[in-house]
Amino acid sequence: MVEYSKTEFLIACASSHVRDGENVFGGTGMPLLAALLAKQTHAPRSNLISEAGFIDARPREVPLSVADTRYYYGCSASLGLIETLGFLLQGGRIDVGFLGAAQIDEYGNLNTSYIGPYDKPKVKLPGSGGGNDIASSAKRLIIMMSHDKRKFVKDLDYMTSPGHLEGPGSREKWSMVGNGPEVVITDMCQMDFEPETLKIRLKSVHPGYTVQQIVDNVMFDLLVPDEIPATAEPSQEQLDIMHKLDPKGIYLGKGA
Amino acid sequence: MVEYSKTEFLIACASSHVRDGENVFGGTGMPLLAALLAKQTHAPRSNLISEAGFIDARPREVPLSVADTRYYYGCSASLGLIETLGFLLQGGRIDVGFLGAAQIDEYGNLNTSYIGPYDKPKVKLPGSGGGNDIASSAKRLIIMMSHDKRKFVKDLDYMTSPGHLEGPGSREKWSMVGNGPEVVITDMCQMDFEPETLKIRLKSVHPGYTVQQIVDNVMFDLLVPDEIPATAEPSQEQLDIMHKLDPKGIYLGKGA
Amino acid sequence: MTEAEVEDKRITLAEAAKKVSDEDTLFWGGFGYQRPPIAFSHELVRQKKRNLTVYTCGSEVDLEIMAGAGVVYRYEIAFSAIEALGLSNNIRRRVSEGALQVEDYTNLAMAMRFLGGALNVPFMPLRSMMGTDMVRLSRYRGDDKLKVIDCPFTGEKLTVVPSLKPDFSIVHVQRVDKTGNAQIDGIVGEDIEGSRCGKKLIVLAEEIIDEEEVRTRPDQTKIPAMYVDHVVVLPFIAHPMMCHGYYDYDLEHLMMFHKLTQTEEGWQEYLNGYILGVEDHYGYLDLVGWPRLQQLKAKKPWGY
Amino acid sequence: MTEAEVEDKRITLAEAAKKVSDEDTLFWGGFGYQRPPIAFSHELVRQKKRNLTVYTCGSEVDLEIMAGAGVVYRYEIAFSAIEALGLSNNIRRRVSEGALQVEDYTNLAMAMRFLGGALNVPFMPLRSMMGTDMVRLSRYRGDDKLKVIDCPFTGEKLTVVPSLKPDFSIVHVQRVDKTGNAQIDGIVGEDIEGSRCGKKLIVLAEEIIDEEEVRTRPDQTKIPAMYVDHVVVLPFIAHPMMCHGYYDYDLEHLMMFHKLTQTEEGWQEYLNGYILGVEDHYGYLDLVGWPRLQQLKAKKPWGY
Repeated sequence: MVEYSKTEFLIACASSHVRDGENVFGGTGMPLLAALLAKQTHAPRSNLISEAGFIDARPREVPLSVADTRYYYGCSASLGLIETLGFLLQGGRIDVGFLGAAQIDEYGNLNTSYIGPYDKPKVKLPGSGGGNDIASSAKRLIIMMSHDKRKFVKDLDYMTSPGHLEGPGSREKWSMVGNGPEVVITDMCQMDFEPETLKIRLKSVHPGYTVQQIVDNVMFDLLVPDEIPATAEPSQEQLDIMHKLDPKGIYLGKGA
Repeated sequence: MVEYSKTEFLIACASSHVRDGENVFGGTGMPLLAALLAKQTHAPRSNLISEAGFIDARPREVPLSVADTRYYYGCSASLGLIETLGFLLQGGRIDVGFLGAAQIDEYGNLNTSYIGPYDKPKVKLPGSGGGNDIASSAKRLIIMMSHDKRKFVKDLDYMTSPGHLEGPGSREKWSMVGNGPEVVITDMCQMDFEPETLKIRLKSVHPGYTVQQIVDNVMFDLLVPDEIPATAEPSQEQLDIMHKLDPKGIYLGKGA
Repeated sequence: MTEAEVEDKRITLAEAAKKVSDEDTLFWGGFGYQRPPIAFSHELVRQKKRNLTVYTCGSEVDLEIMAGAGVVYRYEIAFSAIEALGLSNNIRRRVSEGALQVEDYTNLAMAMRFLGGALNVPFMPLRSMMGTDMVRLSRYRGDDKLKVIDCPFTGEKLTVVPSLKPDFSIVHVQRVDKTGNAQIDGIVGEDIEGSRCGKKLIVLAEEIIDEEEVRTRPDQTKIPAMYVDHVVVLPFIAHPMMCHGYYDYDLEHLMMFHKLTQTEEGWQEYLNGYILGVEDHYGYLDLVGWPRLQQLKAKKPWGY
Repeated sequence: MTEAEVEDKRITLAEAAKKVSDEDTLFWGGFGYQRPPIAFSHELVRQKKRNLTVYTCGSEVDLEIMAGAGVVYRYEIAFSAIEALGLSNNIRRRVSEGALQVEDYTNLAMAMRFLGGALNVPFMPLRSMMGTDMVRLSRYRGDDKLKVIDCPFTGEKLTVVPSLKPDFSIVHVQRVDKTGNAQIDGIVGEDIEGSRCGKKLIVLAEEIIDEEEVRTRPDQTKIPAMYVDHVVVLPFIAHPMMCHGYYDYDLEHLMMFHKLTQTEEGWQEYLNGYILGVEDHYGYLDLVGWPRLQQLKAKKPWGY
């Protein structure tokens, strides 16, 4: 049996959602490793884009910043924000975007801005960055979260990025370019969105976790289907590639 | 006495309106030669810009097109239309623009689009190109026209580019960036605009012409001040520089 | 690691022109004498396309050719003439005959319409055209030509123009790799926005370069491959106009062209001789003559 | 022919920072780890500027420094954090204390606001932010934060954001000539639009190049001299962040910075040691140490 850390598992799981030939906004951290892993395994023709301006990037080491020069050499074009977020993303040419968040609600709406009331915030989080732009306009959105009751909330403290908003018809009302969140990957499970209501639904459970644990760590009513498969585990090949991409363990950590 | 052709005279006259340090939209033809002449005489720090994207151009031969590569080598930047017409011109950074026209009215409004009725035009002229943009947003506008009764009209067949529109206050109404036409140079005279009414006024008469000839070749009531100086003649130095710039006589013609 | 199979987007000029259907709308690249896709206009004529609508600031000889041959019936443009030589005779005649309609904009307005299309927003604001007949009169777009609005923040008057998302963008560049990464030297005119605004993009290039060369100097890429649907590689695509760093304009041919177009008979002579009378672009170049083309080649460091 | 005397726009970092007055608004260049004008933020701190408003998408260490030292009281930004390391501790603290107000936009919204300012139009349309609290809540701009409008042509909903024309644009580039023609390598981020939107532009560059070199390769010029008011030339302007082709980020220093800022005491230690405790930028570089700086120098062909 293959041995893996939680982080490695999540990266392999996220990677499986990238399809060959897709244009992917990779960002940094786990999503970037997931996108790079996909390109080196099942999606060799996927096109990794950094919102800072790098197109079809092939970094030999993991970049720390979306603007990191590690994205440059071997990429096919090096441009700017109007190009990536305007012409490409808003232009409807980005297939997949990855986002994380401090809070998510049952429609997949995300908070990356403030914890506590807006008027007197307890914590100022990073804000949207390109997150709201990606959530509005990428065709598919993959959300990565740590599975924590305080993060899966009934009401967001602040809605930074649109998921499915108030449900069916709400993205259409604002003529949004993208189709909203497709999957939420946590350290316990994968969730998707029930097509009729666009509410979060359990999709697969990671090895070692139970449905009850998952439900207990969500503050809204999670849709739970009758049959729930186990999430696929990473292969040794996937683990090896990840560690070649992040030899210093910047994102993967030192352990294995 | 210096011998000169009508074209040479007009170029030298136009050149005198470019001031040192100014950002000038040169275009092609006579305005371009005027701008280049100014740079090589009294306005060495003027900055010649082509709307196609060349900044601070120093062509060694006269370009035939605003996009002619003759503008390239030795210029300081080579960009595009959003830069020149958007960031620079609309941004209020262009001091002087030159325009010609098929028709002009008493407020300096210009027609470069159609002769005859719009619905069934007799002649399709070149259109605005960047002309309307320049007339709207260059700080000062220098107009060069051949002096012909059919061109100095009471009513334009089509108003392509704004002069002073209907007079005082009309450019302000549209929040125009530029201040409109400053001078009209013809083969007979120079005209400026009377500050109160913003109507065309005779400013100086070229050697060899009379006020009567000028008035007879204008279809509106031309304001004629009591004192009208003669337009200054070109110097030999100016003529020599012109012919160095256009050795094949593309714009200057073959004669002298 | 799985090695990606690289897609080769190269097709022939004839195949590329075949992609365009009657009634289609096209962004037309190049500016003035620089990098107009003349060879593509020839092929559209040879394939007898009809009722195309072309959007551009102001190409020159190519617009004359497409108007003269009846390939286009609508132009949304800012400028038509052959700079330094004179009026665009074919367009003038076709407009008078009622065979061609021109919806008039300014250069900045057209560039903003391409920018808006590239950004996928339906309009863009600008400060030109107000107060003139360019606002008051429309050929066929009516209320959808432009509007003058009050700024929602400042109350100032502004022109808003509708963005363009044509069926095809046709752009001529210096170099491209087979996947479509394109490099442009010299001025870019309106080609950055124009290449992004079309639903499909056909890139015509003078020269093919290897993808590895592109990836060694990514900041030279002006159009990334992900925008590009088809690539056509041919020499002297812009003749008798110029291609920066590759060849100068052919003034003699240009003057001959302009003189012939002064009459319908003259134009038909040019059309039948140089466009319909040849098999393809190489037939045209043969007719112009390789010694003459050789003379036009650009000299370093001038680029013309 | 009269030979033009070429204007030398070079001034010192201290002189450049002196141009900025309390209460001024600034466009702040660079993006993420790339080309942030850190040295300029240091000098603003040393000169004890107050109540500045800074507009940017998301610089990182420099925003932390200016927030921490009380130089800025308003940010209009999209992002604050040190990527890969964690939250921006100083900004978080200053916001909680009420000493700093952040008006939140997205990266595209900020880029469009700079584009609108550069184009001298008062607003720009985009498709982000609708449906979220970014539309509903404003820190201090109120109704002038943004609006959601109906497109005058299609009726679609669009966000419009007010354009920005700050008092100064502060941009860090690789190379500049003394007249201000600036070359940028690698990604440009939002610096093209940002450098055009300010009333005055200060360019900070790693290296001076001769004007003749600029004029030999004009298509490498990203910011023409005519936009530039002042030029400052210094090495390692972005340290501990990176400058493409010149030097890599200093991860050790960055982690030390991020760790210290976790407490006010730690931040004050950094502030007093590395910024207020040195005379100028060379004093800072001396403290970091030249052997260490030498190690950070970029290696060909990687650029870092």
